[in-house]
Order: sequence, then structure tokens, then C-alpha cells
Amino acid sequence: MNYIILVVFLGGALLTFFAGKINNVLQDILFLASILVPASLFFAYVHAGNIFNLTLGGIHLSLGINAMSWLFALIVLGLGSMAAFYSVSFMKGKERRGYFYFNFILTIMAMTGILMSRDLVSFFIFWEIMTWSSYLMTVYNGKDVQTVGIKYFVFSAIGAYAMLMAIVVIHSINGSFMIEDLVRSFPEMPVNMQILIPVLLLTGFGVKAAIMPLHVWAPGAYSNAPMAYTSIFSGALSKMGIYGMVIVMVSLLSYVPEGYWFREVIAWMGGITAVIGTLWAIKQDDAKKLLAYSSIAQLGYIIVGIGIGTPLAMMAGLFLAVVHALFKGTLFLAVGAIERQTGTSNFREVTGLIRKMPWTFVASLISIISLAGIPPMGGFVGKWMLYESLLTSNHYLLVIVIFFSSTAAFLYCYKFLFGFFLGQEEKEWANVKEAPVLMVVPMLILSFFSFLLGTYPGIILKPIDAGMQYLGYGITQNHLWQTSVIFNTWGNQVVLQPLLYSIIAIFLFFLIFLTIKSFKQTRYVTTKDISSSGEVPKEHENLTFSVDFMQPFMRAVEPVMRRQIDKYYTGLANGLEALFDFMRKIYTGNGQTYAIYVIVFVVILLLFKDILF
Amino acid sequence: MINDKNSQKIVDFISNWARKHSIWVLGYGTGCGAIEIPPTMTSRYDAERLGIRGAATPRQADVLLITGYLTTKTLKRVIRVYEQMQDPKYVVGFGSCTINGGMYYDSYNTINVLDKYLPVDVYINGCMPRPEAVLSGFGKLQQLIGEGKANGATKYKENLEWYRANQKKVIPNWVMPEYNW
Amino acid sequence: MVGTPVLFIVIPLLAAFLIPLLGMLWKELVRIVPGLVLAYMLVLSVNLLNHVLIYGPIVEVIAGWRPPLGINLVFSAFSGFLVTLVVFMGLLIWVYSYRFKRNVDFEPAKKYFLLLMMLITGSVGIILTGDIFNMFVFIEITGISGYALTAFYTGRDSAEASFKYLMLGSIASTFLLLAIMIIYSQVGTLNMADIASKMHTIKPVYKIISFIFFITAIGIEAEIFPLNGWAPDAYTEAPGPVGAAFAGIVVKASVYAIVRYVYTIFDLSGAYDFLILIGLITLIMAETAAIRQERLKRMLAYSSIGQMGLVMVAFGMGTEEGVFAALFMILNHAIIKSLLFFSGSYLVYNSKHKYIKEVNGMSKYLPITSLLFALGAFAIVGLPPFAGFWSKLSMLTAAADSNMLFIIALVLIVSVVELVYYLRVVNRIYFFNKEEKTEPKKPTFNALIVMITLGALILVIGFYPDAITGILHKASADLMDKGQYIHDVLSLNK
Amino acid sequence: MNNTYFDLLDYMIYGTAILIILIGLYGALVKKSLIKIVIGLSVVDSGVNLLIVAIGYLKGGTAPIFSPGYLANPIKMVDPVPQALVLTAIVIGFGVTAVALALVIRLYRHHGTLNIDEIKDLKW
Amino acid sequence: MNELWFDIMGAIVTVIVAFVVGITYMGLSRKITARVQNRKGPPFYQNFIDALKLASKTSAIHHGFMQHVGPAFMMITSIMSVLIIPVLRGNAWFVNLNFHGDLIFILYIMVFGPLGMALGAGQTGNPNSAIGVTRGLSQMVGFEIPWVMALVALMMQYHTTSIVDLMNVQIQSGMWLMFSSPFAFIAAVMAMLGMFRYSPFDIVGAPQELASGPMSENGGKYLFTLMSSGSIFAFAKLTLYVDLFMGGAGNLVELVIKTFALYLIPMLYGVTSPRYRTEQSIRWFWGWPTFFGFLAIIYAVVF
Repeated sequence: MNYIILVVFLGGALLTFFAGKINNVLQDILFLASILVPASLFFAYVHAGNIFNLTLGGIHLSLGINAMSWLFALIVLGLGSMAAFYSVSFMKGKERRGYFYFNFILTIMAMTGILMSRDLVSFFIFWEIMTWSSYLMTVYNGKDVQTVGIKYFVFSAIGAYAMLMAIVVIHSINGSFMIEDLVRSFPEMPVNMQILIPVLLLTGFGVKAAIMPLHVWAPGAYSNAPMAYTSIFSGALSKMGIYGMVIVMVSLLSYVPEGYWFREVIAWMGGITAVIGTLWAIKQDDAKKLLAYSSIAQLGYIIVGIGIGTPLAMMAGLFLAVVHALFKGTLFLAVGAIERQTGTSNFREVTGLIRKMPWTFVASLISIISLAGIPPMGGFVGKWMLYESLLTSNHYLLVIVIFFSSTAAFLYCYKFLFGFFLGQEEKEWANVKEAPVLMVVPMLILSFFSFLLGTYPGIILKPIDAGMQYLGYGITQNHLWQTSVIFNTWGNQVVLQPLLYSIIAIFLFFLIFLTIKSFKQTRYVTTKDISSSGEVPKEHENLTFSVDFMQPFMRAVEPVMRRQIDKYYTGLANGLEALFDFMRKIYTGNGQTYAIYVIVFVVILLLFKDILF
Repeated sequence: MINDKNSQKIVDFISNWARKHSIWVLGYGTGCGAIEIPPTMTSRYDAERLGIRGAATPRQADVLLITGYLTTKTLKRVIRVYEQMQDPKYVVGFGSCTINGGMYYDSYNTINVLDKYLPVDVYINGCMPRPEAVLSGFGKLQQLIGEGKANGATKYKENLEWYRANQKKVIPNWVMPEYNW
Repeated sequence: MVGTPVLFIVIPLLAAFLIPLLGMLWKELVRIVPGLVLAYMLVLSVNLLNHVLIYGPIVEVIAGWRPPLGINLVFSAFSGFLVTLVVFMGLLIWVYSYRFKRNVDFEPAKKYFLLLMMLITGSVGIILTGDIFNMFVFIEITGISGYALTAFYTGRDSAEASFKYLMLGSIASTFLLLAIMIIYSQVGTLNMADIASKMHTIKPVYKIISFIFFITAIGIEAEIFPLNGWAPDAYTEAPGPVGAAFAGIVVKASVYAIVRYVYTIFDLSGAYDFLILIGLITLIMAETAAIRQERLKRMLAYSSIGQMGLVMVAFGMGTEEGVFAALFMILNHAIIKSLLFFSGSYLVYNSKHKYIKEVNGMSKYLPITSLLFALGAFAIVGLPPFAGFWSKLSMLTAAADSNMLFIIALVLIVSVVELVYYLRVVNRIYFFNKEEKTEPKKPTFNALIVMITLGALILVIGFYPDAITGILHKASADLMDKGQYIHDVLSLNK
Repeated sequence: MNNTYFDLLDYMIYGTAILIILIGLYGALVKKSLIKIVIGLSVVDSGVNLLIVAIGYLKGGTAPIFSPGYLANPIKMVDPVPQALVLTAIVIGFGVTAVALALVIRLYRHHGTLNIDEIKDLKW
Repeated sequence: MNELWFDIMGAIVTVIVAFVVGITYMGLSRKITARVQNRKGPPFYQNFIDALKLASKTSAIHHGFMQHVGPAFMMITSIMSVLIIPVLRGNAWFVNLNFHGDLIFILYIMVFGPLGMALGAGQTGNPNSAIGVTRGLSQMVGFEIPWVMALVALMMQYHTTSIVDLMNVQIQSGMWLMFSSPFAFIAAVMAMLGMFRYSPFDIVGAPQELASGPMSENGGKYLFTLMSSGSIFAFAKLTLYVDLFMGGAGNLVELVIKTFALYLIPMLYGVTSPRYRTEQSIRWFWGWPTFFGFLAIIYAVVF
């Protein structure tokens, strides 16, 4: 069954691509089918038991799933299906539909393949397929391809090649590419290999997970891809890095003494990533960029959780991974909807869409609240577990760092909502319509889930628990979580259900009190009717203060923002290119010089022949 | 029970009492009379002991305090501010200029009688009125509110056309949102 | 026995000299005959290769003089594989260049196909021969036809490129002769197997000096770093298919020669490390030189040089996995680089200077060619699931098995550079707007067939590498087994 | 016998050949004129050929012609192989020189100069 | 079912107590400010009257749905926090949700309100509101750091995140945490200055520049809701401080005394200080308060 799914994906991708030459509707249907059919096949027929073996090029490949990858497959295929529905509407009337659909399906296929891989080579193959198909999506718009696209691919390639190096090194030690063999033999490896292999693997995964010094590709790539895809890019594709990290951190590093330091370093890198991502997110004026940086920050939290690696922290990390997929997926979809309806995603241009696109707003609001980690949304449960795990495992400074980042996140959360939906309703956007149903419904479904998980996290903690048991953690149910109760290891708890009911009760009471029309002659006035020193604002007057919104805060944190890792990378790249440019001057173009090179070569060889041979 | 006349009376009494003792003033301090507001509010006369305090925006204010003359230019703003205030709302004309134009009675660009444009509840006489006079004026207003007689807003609503006509006479190019309170 | 190896030399040589004569009968024969010959050779080589893989190598003796006195041809799994590859590439190049430029009339076409057949003869000869002087002759044949093909366009720059090639080529032949003579003066024989069996009797200093001369001489043809000044120029100025021929045929033959010297003839232990060293330097210099290139073909040329460096590194490992990886890379490089040259020369077909910026937005005019170029670019940087990945993986696995972590790291870093410049071109093709007024030329039908065949091969090998790995394993085992080679050749005496 | 004399002669032949090669190389590497470079390359070729013949030379040997009496009365024969090789090499060298000169003509036609320093349009 | 009604009644009583106490404190603060300024000042029940008046306004305008939701969110924050924070020690009436949430939950539910209010303010379209909101959120980032540091120090030291447990710790040891973890207390109190938004940290309202900032479009019942939620919230925060650092309170009188004593700190600091600019305010919080926060953590780790 395992390979059939992949084949269906691949065939679907090709069929969809070529169907575009015949009929657009047919293409849409084929596209949906080639996402949904394998997805439903996956959940219906793939179980941990069935393993598909294949020998290709003398290498033993093996496909199968485990509880951990099932969890991630849930993210990938769930979010993928939602985004697929969305895409059909999103892509209506756009060019390069075949290209988009093809790469979309291919990415999902690659991610499913990664999760199914039981050996490192097929892992790598699918990893690279994922990389280049996502690269092709990144450059879909044809905008900034030589900068953003290349940067993304170069970083991906660095990561992938680090991973490849680790894979071949593992093979030279083990004689096998199987992940199981790696896990089994890792504790017996020489110490330098015990350090080298995790470093290389983590570099590979860290790039996709946008961990701190390797994150510079993410803002551009996330914001450049079409939004329907970015929701997967940020929501699911980055989780592949997390998935890899989970395997490395837990399966390998738990068993060796150096593991502790690795975990600490990774956790701290995650923390710093979170801070940097948040600060830069606050600064952005483009919603896509903002969400991209926000994704970096959120991935930082997840990495912190996984880095700490206690059962609670791991649970927190995985839970956050799921929730992040939900809310960030929704948010990117929302931005896509807004961009489609208004033609821009810049806060400087669009304002006051709340009455035009109410459902998009509701989805965004729920997701933003979830992102900010405020109860009663799913994000809160993840954040809570993360903090508790940091506290209970004595990471007192890290918890401050995380808290700083997540508090500062409110700034950009607010900026996102305010920038698009609130503020003055300008005449320019008076005719904006709500996005088509097919775009709104996926957003609402996703945000409903992030709401549901806030009160009943047990729904998703159950598979997480199964996954963690697969990794060797004990059973966490009933002493770390119940369906709607979460505990920490000190025995403190949050009982979510009564909290939700109280919140709903209070909310409804006051909402009715405030909304009810006949009471107190409550009435609506336009946003032009504001008290601005008795003036009647003119239509062309800009009363929208979403530009340079957080200036005071940015002034306060200015010393941190002055240094950008990106600049160093750019400097390095430019320096290297200049060096290469200089080096190629050795080909002078003069045949005689070349002849002299030959003679010099011979002379040098003759001189050093004793050393060389 | 709620719509009972007697209970309505009680509610009215309580709300009037509250309104009377909590007067949030939006001072429209363009005229020279505004200089008398600081002494009224600060330690010597301390209007806050009577529950009178400044309000930041018209939405929160109960009383619009017009301190002195209004030019034709500022009248427009004043009308705007007044219309933005929430019921119940009161207007206090401060100084002679609001009553009859005062020393600017023959100026080409001030209005003489504020009452033609906005429903004034209480005038405070003087050029300028001293803080004592101001406090006494507010006392009068409180008394009116307590009795439920300070119904300038109702008057304005009822005679809106007349007020509008007057306002439009002074303000040539009228661009304002409709007042449909 | 389905044929003999000697046919590989006789038939194309004969065809080469018959072409002008046949041209007198019917002008189109000039174009058709080489194709028929190459097709026949391909059938022959495949048959022979099948035979060889089952029954072991064929050693052909020419004119009845048995080794070590006479010249012999060895068609083993290793050389047979390379011959098949070369002939296959030759056939593809023929199909592609059949009416490559429509306006090319009879005279140039005659010369072109004559020289092409000479080139293939020379290359096949280099691979098949068992005699070092004979190899010299074939190298010179290849060289001279190469000079002429480089100067095929009668432009200003092609003559310059050709002259550089010629200059270095004649220096190469000098060194080669010197090396051959040093060997001959010491062992008194020119037969490779015989030399190999007697190698331990030579004084180390002669051995080393002759080896250095050999490496220098063949290194010039094989484009190793300080000796490859001619290569970018020649690739740039030669017609598109000839560039592919250089990358797919000539270089392969030269690399074969180096490998044969290092693995079979000489028993210098430092030679392997030297191959790695020189390969790495070549790789780094070439790939870094490629990144800022302004001309498409020149970039491809540097890339080709770099790939050869990588092959050299793989050969330098001296293990069977290394050889396997190197052969795999040779195969992939031949296929992919030819595809790149073929499609690339259509992308800049009508432009004067062949600048990279002239490919901007070509995807709208030449969708299939662009797609194939992109496929080639993705494949050559080793992205799965394309062909290049498997060779890269096997190369790195082999390197790791030999504990060469530093080399792995270096190779991978250089791969990133390679990735960058290929992606830049692909991006230009797909995402930039066309600015120049040059009219894009649609590929001819036969060119399209060739490119699609190559693209399909890339995909086939990418998805099913087993199609080729069996042969490669046998070939690499064959190369590694030096004693068997000597035995196979010299046993004919008894 | 006075071996030294003959050895010296041997070495002189080798030395002469190497000298010729070096002279040729000098011409090819230092002189700027294309013609001179081609001449230099030819000179190198000649030197190499001389060297090859010298290697095959045997003191007091006769021409390597297979005569009927050879088997009965084996006299010293110089090694025939180098001579055969030299013949081939000369032919090849001739061919290369011809191509080179043809190219020189074309280069002169296009560039109007024979200075190799001015003929470097293709570089980097 | 009875228990549920009992719980609901208890919650309502708690909220009413919180409202009364909180709004009285606000009135008192006005009174005290007036006394400091050598004025007579309004009566201590002045804020009741104000609230009543606002509630009795006969008209209300809004700019859209979020202007309803914002104050409602604010109310959620206030009431939820007052329900979760133990008001009285060991009192069956005021148990409410004490055992359903912990400190981290409190921290997060406490930012719900500002965010909700920010959304409400954003909907109005008034530029002043938006500016005020950004200032408020920025300042929040400022003072949350020392505040969280203090809390982390406490939680680390006593290995619990539950407020009830921390209260019990103080009862058992007989020592208030403000004495046994002095640095945490100092950091927390410094953070409290920002939390109450009195001068010099009143950059959100900033009547002179922003015309009461986020609330500038809210009148009538909206302002009433915000005001009452503000007073409940103030009470909740004070109670939290008392619970954490002063051993909680056994009865209402004790609670009132302790909370008022704490309340005096920001108030008296406020009446004597001019206002900061936003970045000054943030940097102030990242200066000494954070330093004390660090000390608190080190103290918690060492002891």
C-alpha cells in the first residue's frame, strides 16, 4: 500500500499537469482527487505493520510508517487537503496552473514519502524532491528568483548536503542505510562520529526548520510562494525538519553522554530563533513577511520543546507543531484570500476589511489568538506545556527568553489583525467582496480545529502519546494529560473545560449586553465618524496608523536589530563570488600562458615527485 | 415591572443623581475664557470635588464647555463635536461672547448668539467669568440635571431643521455626516 | 562471437575516408552514412558487451602479431562499456547534428562528418587499444580532428580556440612520446599488459618521470586543472554538438587512458592520492570559475571540467566502489552534459555572443528545450530522483567508505556552487523576460528526438538505476582486476 | 675499449636531443609570433624524434632489415621499433604543423596580427 | 446541579466584591492624588457615580462588531482572573476556579484583555486608539519581563506553578514570600508599576496626546464595561500579588488592607512622576527591574 500511495500521488501530479491542456475544470477535479485519494488511502490502509521493501541501485530501500510519522502525516495530509480545496479557488484564472498543481502534489508526495521512509536514502530522495518542488513554488511568481529563490535553494542544498554527508558516513560505519540500524548502532560509534553525525543531520533539518543561523531563507521564500502553498510550506513542510530533529534528538542523542549538550544548544538556538523571528516580524509591513518571520519564531518554540526533550517538553513541541500547522496554515490562507480579493498584502495599502471579509476575519482572529497562545485556543495548551516543561526541567533563563518572544508576539499579532481588518475603511476598498466559499471554508475548518484543541487537546495528544511511546517515552496519558486536562510534572494542572465554559458564559453575557440594539439606542457609525478634534476626515486623509506601527518598540530594541545575520551571509556570498571571479583570471586567454602552465605543472611534479609518489 | 412608571421614576432619579454628580467636561477652549478653566480645576477651586472632571473625547463627555467666542470657522468643529457626544449631553456657554457676542459683537467672523446654533443649557456670564462664577454655573447645571430639566439635546433633536438652517447660514460649504440621533 | 573489436576502428575510419567519395555519388549520403555506421557500431558494441559480460573479455590481435610484439585490442567489460557509451553518444550527436544548421551546404557537412567519424575512431581506439604507442596515435587522431572541429565555424574566435587547443595538444604529444620512450627504453615493450607485468623491474625514478609525463600529456586532453586552458575556449567556440562530443566522447576516452595508466600499467601507490588531489583542484577551480561566466557554453565547459575532476576524485579512491561511482558519473555526465549542450545551443542559437542573459524568457518560445535544459541542470547537480543523484550518492558512499570526510565536505560545498550557477540559468530561462530581439530557433525534429531521448534516459536511470548498475559493477570489477587483464592479454602467446 | 668515448657520444646525442627540445620549447613559450611558436613546436617534435631514435640506437648495430642470413649469423641490429615510431610521429607532427599553419593564416586574416598577446578574445 | 448554582453564586459574589473594592480603590486613588496636589478631591465613591452615569447614558455608538467584542474580551480577562486567583484563603465561597488554572494560565489570560481591547480600539478607526494600543502592547512587553522573572523565580524555588500552593508555602513556613524572596518581590513590584499604568507609565491613555488612547471612541456602556472590568482587573492583580508575596488573606478586611497597601505603591509613585516616552518606559523595565529579576532567579537557584 505504501508505494501505491506515492505512485498515485506521482501519477496524479502528471495527469493534473497535462489535464490543464484539455480542460481547467477537469484539472481541478484531478488535482483534488490526486490529493484526497492518496490521503484517504493513507488513513484507511496504512498501518505501522506494513512495510514495503525495494532494492534500487544496490541500495535497500524500505517504506513504512510508525506512530510518530503517522502524527506528522496527519499534519501534512490534513493541511494539504485543506490547502488543496483552497487552491482550486485560489488558482482560478491564474496562469501556470499546471505548474502550481504539479509541484503542490509533488510536495505532498515528497512529504508523505519522507514520513514513510525507513531508510536514509529514500528519506534523502524524498527530502530533495520536496526541496526542489518547493523551490519551484517559491519562484512561482517569477519575483526575486535570483535572490530569494537561490537563497532558499542554496540553504536547502547546504542542509541537504550536510545530511547526505551524514548519511554516507553512517553507511561507512554501519554498512546499512536503515534508520533502525543507525539508532541501534549509534551508542557504539566512536565519539567523534557521535558528534559529527548529529551536527550534520541537525544542520540538514535545521535549515528546513529555519533554526537561527540558518533561517535567513525563510522570510523571502515563505512570502514569495503563492499563499495557498505557503500555508503548507510553513505549516507542514517546515515540520519535516522538526520530524527529523525529533528522530535525531530522541533516538540518537538520548543514548549518548554528549546528547545533553546538544539538546541544550539546540534548545537555546530555538529560543534565540524565537526572539529574532518575533522582533523581525514586528518590523514587517508586508503580511506575508510578517507571517514568515512569525513562522520562524513559532518553529523556534517547537525546537525548544524538542530540544529539551523531557516528556512534557516533547509533547509540547509536537503539540505546538500540530497547532502551528493549523493556525499558521489558516493565516497564510487568509492572507492569500486578502491578496486575491484586493491585490495586495501590504498593511500600508489595505485596511478596514472586517466588514467586507467577515469570515476571513473570524478565521484570522481565532488563529491569531491561538498564535498568541491565549486561552481558550490550541496555542495556549502548547505554550502552557512548553513553559511548564521548561520550568520543571530547570531552564529558567530559557523560559524568560521564550516568554519575551511570545509576549512580543502580541505586537505583530495585533499588527496583522489591525493592518488588514481594522482601522479606517477606505473608499478604495469599498467594493471588496468576501473570498469564495471554497477558500473560506478550509480556513474556518482549520481555525475551528485550533479552537477545539484549546479545550480538548486530548484529541491530538493521543496520537502524540502514541508517537512518543514509539520513540521510547513512557505512557503520558493520565499523568501529563487527559482529554481536557493538562498536568505538569509537579502535579499542577489546568482544567480546560470549565474554563472554556466560564469564558463563553462571560463573553456571551457581555456581548449581548453590548450588542443588543434596542437597549441604549446602540447604533453603528462609519469609521469616518471619529472624534478627531471636531474635524470631518476627508476621504483622502490617511487615518490608518498601521505603518511604522511599532516604532517606539523598535526604538527600544534597536541595538538588537542592528545586526542581521542575513547581511553576513550576503557579504560572505559576495566575497566568495568576487574571489571566484578573481580566481578565474588564471585563464588569461593567452595560449602561450597555458603552455607555460603545462611546463610549470611538469616542473612542479618533477620537483615534488618524492612527496607525491 | 421594568416598564412600570414608578420604577421608571426611581431609575430616572438614580440616573439623574449620578449624572448630576459626575460631569465630564469637554472644554472647547479656543476663546480667551479657557484661561479660567485651569484655576477652576486645580487646587484653589478644585472642581473635581463636585465630580466635575475633564473628558478626553466627545464620546466620553457629558458637557460641552464653549469658552468664549466662536468664529465661523470653529463653529463647524463645535457642531461636529456636539453631535458626536452621547446622550444625555449638555452645553454650557461660557462668557459673554457666547451670549451676545460680547466684545466681538460686531466682528465679521464670530457668531453672536450661540443658542441659535447649539442648544445651550446654562450660560455663565462675565468677561471673563471668574472660577466662582464657573462653579456656580455648573451648580446650576447640576441642579437642572437633577431635576431632569437640562434637555437641550432633546430640543436640538426636535428643532434640528431650524438649527441646521442657522448653521448652514454661517458655514458656507456644508460637508458633514447626517445627524440622526 | 558476433563481431570483433577491430571493426570499431576499421569501420569508422573507412567510413570517414569514404564519405567524400560517397558524397560524389549522392550528396545526402554524406549525412546518412555516418549514422548507419554508428548505428551498426552501436549494435555491435551492445552485442559484444553482452557477450563480454557473460564470457569475459575479448582480446583481438591485429595482423597476427601476438602480444607483446603486435598491437592488440581489448574489449573487456570496462572498455566495452566505455566504447558503447562513446558510440551511443556518437550516434546521438549524429542524429542531433543531422541538419543542425540547415544552411550548411555540402562541403562543410562533408568535412564535419568526416572529422566527427575521425574523432569517434580516435576515441574508440584510445579505449580499445592495448598498446601505448597505438594509444598515442589514436590520441593524435582525436586531437587533430578535434582541432579541426573546433575551428569548424570560420569565425574569428574559433580559430583562436583551435590554435590554443593545438598548441597544448602538440605539447601533450611531445610529453606522451617522451613518456612512451622512457617506458620503452626500460622494459623494451609497448604492450600495456606486458609493461604492467614488468613494471616492478623499472627503476622508480624512471617510473615516476614517465608517469608524470603521461599524466601531463593525457591530462591536457582530460582537462585537469592547470592543463585545461584550451578546454573552455574550445567548448565555447566549437559547434554545439561538438561541445557535446568533447564532453561525452573525447574526455571520456582521455579519462580512460589516465585510469588505465594508473590502475593497470603503473603500480605507483601515490598515483591514487595524486588523482584525488588533482581532481579536487580541478573540481574547485572549474566550478568556481563557472559561477560568474557570461557565456552559456563557457559555463557548461567549466562545469564539464569540474565534473571530470569529480570523476578523477572517484577514480582516485582506488576502491571498487570508487570506480563504480566514477563510471556511473562518467555515464551520467555524458548523458546529462550532452543534453545541456544540445538544449543550451538551441537556447542561444541565434545570438551572436551566446551570453547567458540571452536565454531570458526562452521558456515561452522553446518550452520543451527549456524543460529539458532544466531537467539536465537539476540532474547534473545531483537532485533526486534524477540520474545524477545516484552517481553522486555512490561517489560519496565510496568516499565515506574510504574515510575521506574532508573530501566529501569539499565536494559537497563545491556542489552548492554548481547548484547556484545552474539555477541562475534555469531561473533566467523561466522567470525572466526576453529582452533581445534575436529570433529563437525551434529545434529541428531530430534534435528534439535526441534531447527527449537523453531526458528520458535521465529519468529512467533516476527512477530505476538498476538498469545500469549491473554493467557498471562488472566494469569496475574488471578494471580493478589488474592480474586478470595481464593474463588475458599475455595468455594469447601460449 | 675506450668505452668512455662512446658513452660520451651517447650522452651527446641525448644531450643534443634535449637541447633541441628546450630550444623548441623556448621558441614556443617565449616568442610572441605565431609562426615562431609553430616553428618552436616543430623543433620540439624534431628533438623528441631524435631522442627516440637515440634510445633505439645500438652501438655498432646495423639497419633493422630482416635479411635471409640473419638467423644464421645474428649480428647486432638497432631496435626497429623506435624507428617505426619516429616515422609515425613525424607524420603526425607534419599533420599538426599543417593544421597549425592553416590556423595561423586564419588568425592573421581575422586579427591582422601574429602577436599571440593580442589574440586573446576568449578568456576567463 | 446544586453545586453548580452554588459555584455560580460564589462567582457572582466574587465578581461583585472585586468590582466594589476595585472601583473604591480607583476613587481613593483620585482622592489621594487630590490630597497630594493640595486639593480636596472627589469623594471616595466618585467612581461609582461615574460608572453609574456611564451606565445610564441613553445612547451608544459603535464602529463595528469588534467594538462589542473588545470590551467583552476585557471582561473575560478580568472576571476569569478574579475567579482563578484565590481571593480568600480557605474560603468555600470564593473557591471558584482556583484549582482549574495556574500561574501560567493567569499570565496568558491576563493578556487576553489588552489584546481584545486593542482589537476593539482598532475597529474604531481612530488613529489615537491605534497609537495608544501600540504603546500599551509595547509597554506590556517591557514589564512582562521582570514580572515573569519574578514568577519564574518563585515557581522554581517552590516547585509549583499553582497559586494556592504558593500561598500554602507561606502559611507553612510562616514567612511571606516578600521577605523570603525579596528580589522577586522587588522585581514584581517594579513590574506592577507598569501594570497599573499610573504615571510615569501612563503612556497608553496619555490624555494630553492621545485623548485617552484606546478608549477614545468608547462612551456610555462601552466605557462602563471597560471601567468596571478595569476595576475588577485591578483588584485581581492586587489579590494576585497579595497571594504570591503576602501570604494571601484570611478574611476580607485583611485582604483589603494588604491590597490597599500594595496599591499605594504605584499610586504614590505615580503622583510624583512625570510621564515617560514609550521606549524610555520599555528600557526602564529592562533595566533595574530585570536586574532584580535576574537576582531573584539566581537567589531561587542558589537557595
